[in-house]
Formats: sequence, C-alpha cells, structure tokens
Amino acid sequence: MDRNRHTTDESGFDFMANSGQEEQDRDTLGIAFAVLIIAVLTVFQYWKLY
Amino acid sequence: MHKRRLKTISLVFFAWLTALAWPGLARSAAPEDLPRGLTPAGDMAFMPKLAGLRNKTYHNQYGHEKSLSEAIVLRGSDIAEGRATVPAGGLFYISETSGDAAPLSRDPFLVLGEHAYLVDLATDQHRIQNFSVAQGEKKPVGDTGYRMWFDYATDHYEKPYAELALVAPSGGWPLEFPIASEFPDREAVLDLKTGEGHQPQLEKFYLDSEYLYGATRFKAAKVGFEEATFESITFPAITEATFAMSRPVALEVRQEDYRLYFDKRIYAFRRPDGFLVRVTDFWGRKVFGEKLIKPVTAQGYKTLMGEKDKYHLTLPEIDLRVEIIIHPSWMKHSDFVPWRVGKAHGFQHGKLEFVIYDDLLTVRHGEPWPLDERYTVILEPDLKTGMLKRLVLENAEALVFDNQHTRYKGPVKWSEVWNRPAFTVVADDFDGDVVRQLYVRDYYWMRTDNMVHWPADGRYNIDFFVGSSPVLEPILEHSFLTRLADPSLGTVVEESRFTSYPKVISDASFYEPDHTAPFVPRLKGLMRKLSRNRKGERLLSAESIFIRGSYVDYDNNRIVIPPAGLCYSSRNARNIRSLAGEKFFMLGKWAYLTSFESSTYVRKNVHLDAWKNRPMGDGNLMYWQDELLGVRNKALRFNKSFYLDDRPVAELSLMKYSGNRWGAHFFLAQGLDPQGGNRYRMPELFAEGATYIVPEYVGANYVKLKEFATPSIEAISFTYKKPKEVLLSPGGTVKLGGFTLRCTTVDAAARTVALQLLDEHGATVTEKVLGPLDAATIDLLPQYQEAARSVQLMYADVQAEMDVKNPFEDGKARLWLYTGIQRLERDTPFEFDARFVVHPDVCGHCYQFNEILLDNPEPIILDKANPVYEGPRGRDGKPLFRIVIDDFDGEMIHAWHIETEYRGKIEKTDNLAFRPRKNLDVLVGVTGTVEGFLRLSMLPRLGFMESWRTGAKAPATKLSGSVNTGGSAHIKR
Amino acid sequence: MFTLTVLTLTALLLFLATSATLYMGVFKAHREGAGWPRKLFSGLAASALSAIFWAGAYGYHYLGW
Amino acid sequence: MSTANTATFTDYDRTRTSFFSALYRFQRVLPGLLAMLMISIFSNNLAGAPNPFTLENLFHWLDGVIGPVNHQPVFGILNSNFVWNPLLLGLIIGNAFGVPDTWKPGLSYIHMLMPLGIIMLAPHFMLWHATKLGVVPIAIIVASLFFTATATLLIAKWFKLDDRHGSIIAGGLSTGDPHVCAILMPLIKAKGGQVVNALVCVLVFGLVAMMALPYLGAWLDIPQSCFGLASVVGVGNGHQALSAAFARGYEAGRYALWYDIGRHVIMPAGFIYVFIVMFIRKLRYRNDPSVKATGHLNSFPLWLGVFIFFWILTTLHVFKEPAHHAIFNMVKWDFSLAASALGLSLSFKDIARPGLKGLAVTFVAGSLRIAVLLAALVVCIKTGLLPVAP
Repeated sequence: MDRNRHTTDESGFDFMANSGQEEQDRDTLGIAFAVLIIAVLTVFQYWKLY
Repeated sequence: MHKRRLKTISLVFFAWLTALAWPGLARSAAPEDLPRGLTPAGDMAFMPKLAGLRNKTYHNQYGHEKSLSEAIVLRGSDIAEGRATVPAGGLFYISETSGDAAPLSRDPFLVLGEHAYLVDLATDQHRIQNFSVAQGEKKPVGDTGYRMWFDYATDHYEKPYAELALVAPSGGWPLEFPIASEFPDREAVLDLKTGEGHQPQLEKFYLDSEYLYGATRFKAAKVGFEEATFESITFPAITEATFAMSRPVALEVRQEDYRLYFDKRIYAFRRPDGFLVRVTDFWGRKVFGEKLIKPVTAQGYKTLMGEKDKYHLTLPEIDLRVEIIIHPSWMKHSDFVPWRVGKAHGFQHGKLEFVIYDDLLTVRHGEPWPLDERYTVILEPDLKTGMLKRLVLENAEALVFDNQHTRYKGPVKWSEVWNRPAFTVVADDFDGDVVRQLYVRDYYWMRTDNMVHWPADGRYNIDFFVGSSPVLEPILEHSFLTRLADPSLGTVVEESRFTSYPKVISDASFYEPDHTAPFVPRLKGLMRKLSRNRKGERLLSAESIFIRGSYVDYDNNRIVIPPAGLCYSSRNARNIRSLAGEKFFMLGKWAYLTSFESSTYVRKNVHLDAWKNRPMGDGNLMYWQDELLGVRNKALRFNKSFYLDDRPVAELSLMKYSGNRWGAHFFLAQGLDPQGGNRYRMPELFAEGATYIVPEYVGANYVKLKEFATPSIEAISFTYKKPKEVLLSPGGTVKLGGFTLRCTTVDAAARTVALQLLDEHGATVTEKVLGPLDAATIDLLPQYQEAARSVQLMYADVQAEMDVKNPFEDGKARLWLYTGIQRLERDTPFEFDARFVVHPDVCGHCYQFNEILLDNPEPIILDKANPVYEGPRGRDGKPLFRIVIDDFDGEMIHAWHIETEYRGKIEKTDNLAFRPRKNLDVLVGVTGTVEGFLRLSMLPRLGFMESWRTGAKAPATKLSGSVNTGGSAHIKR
Repeated sequence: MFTLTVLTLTALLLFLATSATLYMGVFKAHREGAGWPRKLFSGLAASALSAIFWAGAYGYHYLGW
Repeated sequence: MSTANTATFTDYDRTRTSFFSALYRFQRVLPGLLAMLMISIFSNNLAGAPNPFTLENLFHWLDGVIGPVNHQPVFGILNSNFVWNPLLLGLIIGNAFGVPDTWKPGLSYIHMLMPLGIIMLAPHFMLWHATKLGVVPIAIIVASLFFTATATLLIAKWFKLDDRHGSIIAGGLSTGDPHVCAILMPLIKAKGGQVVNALVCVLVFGLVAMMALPYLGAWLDIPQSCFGLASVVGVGNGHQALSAAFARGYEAGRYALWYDIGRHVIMPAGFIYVFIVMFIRKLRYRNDPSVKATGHLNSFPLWLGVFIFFWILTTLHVFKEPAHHAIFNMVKWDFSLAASALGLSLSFKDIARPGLKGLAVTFVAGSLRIAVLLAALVVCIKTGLLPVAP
C-alpha cells in the first residue's frame, strides 16, 4: 500500500498515527498544558490581574 | 455638468410656462403635502444595524469628540391594490453629528458611508412673522420644511403655558421649549428679595414669552390652551456646504519657499497680517491662485460669513483648499494624525502647517445631490449654533413599488474607487394591501433582515428606520412607549453581561436604573386607573416599581440593592392638586390629597464645577459635582459648556430625586448682545415657574450662581376616605369624624363662610372664617398655599373646605369634608412598614405634590440563603410585591421575578433574567418617572429589542460606535 | 496591564510567526544552499511585510479610525 | 506500510528522554506549527489576532449578502465555527497543494492539542445553569441524550456500520453538537475521514430536521414555548435549532434560546457515555476484529479523568466569569490549530470512503428520536407536566 501523502513523510513518519509511549507522552503534555493554562488564567483572576 | 445645467434651465423654463398657463400647477407641492418634519408610521420597522451605515466617534482638529451616525428612513408610505407609494421626501438618507460641524475646525462628517470633513458652510436665517399653531398640530413653518409642533398646554393659576418644538425636515428636534404670554418674564425674578434656605412660596409664576436658544428665537404673541400665536420665529438656515471627501494632508509651512503637494507647489510668503499662499504647477510656472490667508485657530468668530474667507484659499478648478493651522501635535487627542496619544507631544513654538483638502464636494440646500439628481439635498443646521447638524438626501419624486418594480436605488455615493448607489430599498411580495418582503441592501451588498416581522400577516406600509442615529429618539416620541411595551415577545430583557467592574454606588439617590433593565409594562397588583376630579378633568393615576443601582457582589456571592435602590413610585399624569378632591394611589389604595406644605429652597453664592472629563473614561457618570438643593429634593448638575461667539455657555440640568431630569436643560450665557453683532442669544438668567437661577459668572468649566431657588415639598396630608360633599345653611351642622361641624354664617356677597368645629361635648375646638373667595384669591388658586389654606378649615384629622367653583347655592355653602387625614412628612418611616421611608416629590414649576416615593434607607442583600425580599407592606401587613431570586450562581442571575398577590392570586412577571444578568435593575408599571427612564435609554433599548427579536447576541456594552448604552447619545443627563 | 501584556506578547508572536512563515514558505530562504545575502534580504523582507500587515491589523485596536 | 511506521515508533522509544520528547526538536516542528497557525489565523477571529481577512469574516459578509433564513445566518446554519472553518481551509490547501513533508512533524501536535482543548472545555459546562429550566424539561433533555446515543449505537450495529463511525455519529447526534464528533475522535480512535463524514451526516440530518420540524410542530399543535424545547432537543446544532424554532414563530425562537442551556451543559455526559459504552464493549470483545472503537486503549484515558475533574470544579463554581471567557478563547485557539492539522490530513476520498451508510444511520436514529420526543412532549403537555408559557 502506498503511503498516505497527506499524513506520512518520506521517512515514514505519520503525523496522524498515535500510539504507544508517544501517545502517552502527547497525552501527558496535553494534560500538563491544559492544567497550566487553566490554573494560570483562574489564579490570575483570583489575584485580580484582569 | 454642462448638460445637466441645460436640462435644469429647460426644466425651469417649462415650469415657468406652466405656471403662466395655470397658476395652480406652479406650486409643485404644498408644504402640507410633503412629509417633511413628520414621522414614519407607528408600526414602522427599526433595524439598528446595517454594515454600510456607519456609526463612529471621531475627533476634530481641536480634539473635540464628534459622534457620527447614519440612517436610512422611509415615511409616509401607503399600500393599496398591490402598490406601495412613497411621496417625495418620504425616503431619505440622514447623516448626523453630535453637536455640529463648523468650517475651519476639520469637523468630521459621514457622507453616504465616506468619512468626510466639513470644510465650508454658507449660512442664513429664516424669519417667520405672525405664525399660529393649534394644540396637537404639527404645522409647516412657511416653506422652510420645518414644522412647529404644539405638544401640550397646561396651566398655572389656571392660566396657560405651552410646550412646543420646532421639528426639522428629518423629524429631529433638540428640545421642547416652554413658553407663555400671561406670566411675568424672567427678568422679573431680579425684583425678588428672599433669604436663604427654606423660604415661603413665591407668589408669582415666571415664564417668558420669549425663548432664546442660540441662533433660534421664538417670540410668542399669545399662548392659549388651544392655540399659540408667535409674533416672530427666527431660526438658522444653511444654504451651501462643502465637504472634503478624503483625509487632508498636512505639510509644514516653509516661509518664502514652497512645499510640493503631488504635482503642485504651494508657496507661503510672510506678510504682516498672514501668509500669501500661492499654488502653482510642478514647475512653478503656472499660478493657479494666490491669496493672503491667516492661520486658523479655535476662535469661533472666524466662522462668521464675513470672516471665514480670510482663512482659506480654495481653488475649485483644481479641487484644492488650503488652510494654515498650528502644528497638530499640539492638539492633544486629535486624530489628525493616526497615532492618538494620551499626552501632547509638546508645543513646538511657531510651527505652522498647511492643511490641504481635496476631493471637494459642494452641496446646496434644496438642490439635487450632485451625484444623483433623483435626490434633493437638505442641510439642517443645529438650531443653537446654526452650523451643520444633519445632511439629508431625500427623494425628489414620488416612488412606486409593486411586484414588477421591487427595488429603488439610493443616492449615488462618492467613492475613491467606484461611485455607486449607497443602498437599495427592496419591497416585494405585494398582496392586496400588504407587503410581505422588505429590506435594504447597502453598498457592500449586505442586507437587513426582512422588515416585515410577520410575513404571513404582512404590513400595511413600508415605513422603516435603519441605522442607529439619535434622530430616532425625537422621531419616535409618539410611539416609543407602545413599542417598548410590545407584548408580542413577553418582557423584553436584554442580557447584561458580566464585568469585573460592576458600577458600585453607595446610594442610588438621583441615579436612574441601568439601561438594560427589563421593562414590565403591566403587572396585576400595580394600579393604573383613570379618575375625575371635581372639575371633571380626567386624571390618570398609576403606580410603578423600579430598582436602580443594584449589582452582583461576586466576591461575596450576593446581590446588593443600595440605599434608595428599591423604589415604589406613584404619580398622576400631572401634578396632584388640593381643593379639587384629586386622588392618587398609595400602595394600591386610593388616597385623597387634602393639603400640602411646600416652600422655596433658596441657595446663594453657589459654586458649580463642570465635570469635564469623566474620570473612569468609560462613560460612568460621577455625580460628585452635583449641588444638592435641600434634603433629598433636587440636584443641580453642570452638564457641559460650549462657546457661542467665543462666549462660554453653560448647560445645566436639574435632577430629581428619582433620577429623572426635570424639564429641558437650561442654558446660561452672559453678554451675548444682538446689538453688538453677535449671531447668538442666550438668556442671562433662567426662570421657569418657581425655579430660577441668577448667575453671577458663567465660565467654561465654572459657574458662580448668585441665587438659585426651586420648590421643595416637606409634607402632604391625605386620607384614604372619600371626601363628602355637603350643603350647609347658616346654623346647620354635620358630623365630621369625631367632631361636629357647624356653619355659623354664609356671606355670598363677601364670599365667606364661617365655620365652627365642636367636640362631642358641644365645646368649640376651633373656628374659622373661610374665604373671602374673591377674585384676588381665585387668581392664586389652586397652587398658592396661603390662598388654598384660606378656604380650608383644618383640625386634627379632619378638614372642611369650600367648593372653589360653586361655593354657594340658595344661601347655603357647599363644603367638602375629609376625615381620617394623615400627615406624611418627607423622610419619615412609612406608617405600615418601617423598612421604607416616604418621600413626597414636588413639581418644579409650581409647588404641587407630584409623586410619592417609598424607598429603602438600608442596603438590601439577596443571596442563596435570602432569595426573597418583600416590598413595602400595606395596612393588612401584606407586601405589595415580592422580589424572588430563582436562580443565582453567585455571579450571574439566571432567573428572578417579581410577584404580587392580587385578588387572592399570585401574579408573577416573566423571568426577568431570561438571559443571564448581573443586576436586578427593573422598571415595572408605567408612570411619568418610568417613562422618563425609558426615554433616556430609548435607542439602546430599541436596539436590544431588535437583536432580541432575531435571537442574536446583543452587543455587550455598545450598540455601536457612537451610541453607547450608558445613555442616549446626545442627551447627557 | 495584564491584558495589555498578553496582547503585546500575542502581537509579537504573530509578527515572528508571520515573518518565519514568509521566510520559509515564500522566500524558502531556510533551505540548505541558500547563500547569506538571500537569507539576509529574505529575512528583512519577511519581517517588513509581517510588520506592515500586523501593524495594520493591530492598529485597529487603538486607533480612532 | 508497517515497516516505516514501526521504524518511527521504535525510533521514538529509542530517542525518548522524557515526555517532553513528544515535542520533538523545535526546528523540526516549526514549519508544521507555522502552517497550523497561519491556517488558524486566516480561518477565525481569534483572541489577540486581529486579522480582518478571515474565513469567518468572509462567511459573515456572505451571510449579510444572502440575508438571514428565519433570522439566522446561513453559514451559522451550516455550522461554520472555530472547528469547521480551519478544517475546511486545511482540507482545501491539503487537497489543492498537498502537504509538504517538512510540515508533518509539526502537524503531529494535533494529538497533544486534542486532549488539551477538550480539558479546557470543562469550565464551559456549569450544570447548575440548567436548573432554571425546571424538572420536566431537564428530564426530557437528559432522556433524549441517552436514548439517542443508545439507539444510534444499536442502529449502527444493525446497519453493520464501522463502530468507530457509528460512535462518532452517536455522540454528535445525541448531544446535538458537531463539536462532539471532533472531541470523540481521540477517544474512539476514529479515522479523520470518519469524523468528517459523521459531522456531515449530523449536519445534513440537522438541515432536514430543521425544515421538517416546524411542520410537525404545527401539525401536532405544540405550543410555541414547548416547540422551543422540541427544536433544541430534536435538531440541536445551535443555529439550526434556532432557525427551526423561529420558523414556527418568535416565541418559539425565544424559548429555544432559553432551553438551549440545558442541552449545552450536559453535552459532556454524551461523549463520556458513548466512550464508556464503546470502551467496555471493546474490553469484553477484545478479540473480535469488528470491534475497532477505542482502538488500542487499554485503560481509561487519564486526560478524560482530568476533564471530569475540572468539570466537577466547574460545577463547584471555581471558574468565575472572566477566567471562563479567557479559557474559552484558548479553546478556540487550540481547536483551530488542531482542526487545521486534521483538515490537512484528509483527502476528499477519505471523507467519501465511509459511504452513505452513516447518513442512513443518522436519519433512522434522528427520525426515531424526533418521533419519540414529539410523542413525549405531547403526553407531557396534555398531562400538564410541561409548563406552557402563556
């Protein structure tokens, strides 16, 4: 089967593929950023910065 | 151009020939036939927004703020047999500025969507002699296109005074002016000698027969109840206006040298009295023109017709106008330059700049719009300054729409790129007498929603108003109340979105409710009834509730209604008078006024500061500069100042305790002398009824008042029991409460009645000779307290008074008897509920009782634990109403309502937070007070209503650029 | 102040991102083999275009017109 | 196919130092990130990016030119929003010009952005806000959600539709919110083509329902205020529901706005329910090759737990008004970026591949929902359970 020209590069990296350790790490990063953004925005309001 | 002129000439010739042949045809249309000055139909559609209609705030060369707006209006249309007809002048485009636009100040103006600048004006004056108008009429004032509207007449001492307005062709008018011919004029107050503080009632009623308003002057000959006749009416006219359609270019002046402006040289040669400016071609060979001009500065006299030519060089052949101004960076807050900074760059000494305007467009009043002959130009001046207020383009010929002719193009707009019609009116799907499709498409090809709100039913006219122009407010004067009370959508409530800066006020006295406050026109349990007084006059009595200044204290998860925030108000359609058995509502029960105690509150040497810059920068009104007049009576406010012929004019207003303004604003200026060549006149002192102001000094941001007086009411007496009429012959007795009333003598010739009041033992407790009810007394009735008291016998809780109209009959005296009288003093706890204080309010003209208010002296706190608050309780201990918070999350109020108990049934309003709200402000019931609040917020409210109707999210704070919901754009309170 | 800071930083991000996009996407100056003059002028041109665009767009935030 | 993929997969495991390794090297991801950013800022009016040349503004202008339908903008009815616009733009660019290889590492950030955005959505759903509607409307809304989700899953099984596709449709249809299709994507492990196909199915059904419902309402003589509820529950999709309600009358439109809050705040329950059902099914039939939904997930995803945690905090009113708005602005940024990557990843063929079966499932399930809903409404109105506004 041909590589999907939309998602896979010449080295075989498929950006829509998501599994294993890589997936877990991406999830972790997502969680970390989300918690960070929500916390910062919320706390800043409580501190009356905006 | 040449062709057009030929055509015009031939047309004129043809018209002249026709006129010769048949004089009846010479008048194309009588002023009465044109809809100028008239309003669209009461059920016209209003659409606040269309992309092509701009609404922006710009600044002129001196940093003055100008709020500009545009609108498209259709009026006077009629549909019959599948055809809609619109008379000439029925469809018009309107562009309006706040204040005015004058030459030599680079005043911005919108011209069919283009951001243009007014550069020149030619002004004139209309003078009309011996003009009369009947009450209720809107009569054309000569052939000026203006109409005089006689709104209403009322009386003092039974003599008439009237409120009128001069309506411009577009339908706009700045204010209603009071005028009379039977009272002492304003200067007469100078003869008064009063002390300070509470003083006795003034005997005279002051109202001038001349109303002065800058460039406008009305001089009344005879003002009656049914007709008003004017000796003369003078008001300004504009014959010609020139706009620069694009942004000017500023170049530093180089003395004795030239600056290149594209392919032209502009020279400046220093002369003792200005610069000789010369414009040549690129090589300096061909001189296009030269002239000695002086640098422009802010003094107003330079706009005088005889003066303004000294300040510019205009060369229409090469489309160029040159002025010289002081370096614009000096002009703080000017948007002459794209960066507008909060701080001046610093004055650069002696630096002068050319300001070069091009794309000049000159329009003449009453002549065709230069880009489109189908439209006629109307230039409406500001009646105060005589400078340009509105540009109106109206259709010159009548129009017809039917299913074959569905669209009509608006005037062609000037554009840098492509001159094209500014809009298209589309009316389609005609069906007998109705139309089902109506919209306007702008020059961006964007359109409004269908302006037939119920297409299945259709509409019987195609009148509309599209755009957020403040001229809508006077136009809607007749229909705004029914419009705002439109029951088809339930209670119209607009969301008031969350803000981290709620307007927190510690006391809501003199404030008005939020402009997004829901309006509930009708709630069972709040009375609204007609009654008749002894004279048979119809009186409308009504009750209302309003909440003002409330806010969510989101840090503490609660809702706060500040002191004076929760108000119950009851009033009649006019003030309530004694000696006439007039009644009003007191918590749902009829109460009869028996007498009143009024005084004149006088202050001398009052300092009044203008609050020029609202410190929050957000339009949040700060009332610190208000001067209070007596305790919780009225407050004097310095709204703004401006210059007329370089003299400062102060604009003051008088605020009532309820947050409503009293009457129109008043203007004071000193030394404007028509003999001295001034264009303008303003009164040097103010006197209207019993309120007067004598200034000592009027400055631009300070006014010193020598003397200021206004009525104040301390107490009223009333009873819940209906008065009884008796005829007593001398010696006759009648039971009066716990007493017996005996008539000792009746003297019809001297017009007196002697009365005795006896207790149960037959002992005389008091006696009094009522009257004489002679001409001198009658002349002061019913308003003058002393005169009124002279025909009343008052003792304990009873009162007997003479009938003022027919006091005697067959040797008997006709008397009116009252029992169970209570005295109600200002700022005392309400008899049945000490949580509220009573506050009778006075009319500012006379000394009559006008309104009764009950409000809370302590803040009211509502939260999850206390979601219900009971309004004032009546005699039965039951509250008149309850405030119920149904759903509140600590930040936003999601559901709340007001309920009453009426005839054993609980009556609830709709949810007053249909969309989440941040305050509890509300208006329930219709009284004059609520009407005043609605009038001040009419445009944003109507705008809300339209977005509400289509389910769209309403703009959070502003309806659009210049009209913000903090108040009507052009009326500062 | 906080909002202003965030707004300014976002503006900076948008400016840098847009110049980088133009640099890489339009001028393709990031490719290996591109000489330094190309890199320099592409960089300048990309920043200038980006600055002009965002100055215009952001100008709407505070200008009165 | 698998060799290259496996190579990358093993490469990652070999070179990984910490979870930050999933961000790769800045130089490697920069082109892709820039592509996402550019597509986003030319798709939507995003907070802090005052670009006037956006697809959103173009649609707004077109809305103005076309004129409203039942007072609703046409592109609003077509669900143009912060997910759909960048997706469309990405789809056009990807199909017209292809996707350069240099972009691909950066585009892989989509997998980080999806959980990130979904978690940040939590402050949006304040359950208490629905309480003002009253018990019966809430019960109808909740019952409809679970009924529709269950029925759609069963019908999809009956139609032998790919279970991932069916799950996405179930989520989108039951909540009445096409965003849920995107939200369910990382949970169900659905293919991009299936998600967009499902989204189109839900939208097309919404359009048909929007046009049909006013007639049904008039035929059954459902009062306007109740019809507002019927259109919110029966049609969903924001402007589509409003348009259906306004087609009946202004009062119905007004009440659609009123009831919409109920549908909105319980939306997360919809996608969590669909996910849990499919996840348990997967765990039960681990070896069934036709069970593809939730893919290789072996445990309950942690980030969904974080979402639920924040949802609870929201319900406790931890996020106050301005913070909530600020967070939602970040959600818009996040979903715009993710959707642009998703759009780039798809060819039109991918979207067409799942065929029309999904549409059939949507129509059967949706029609069933409307039938049951209208029956329930009629019963509630007749018995007086549902308050009818005067």
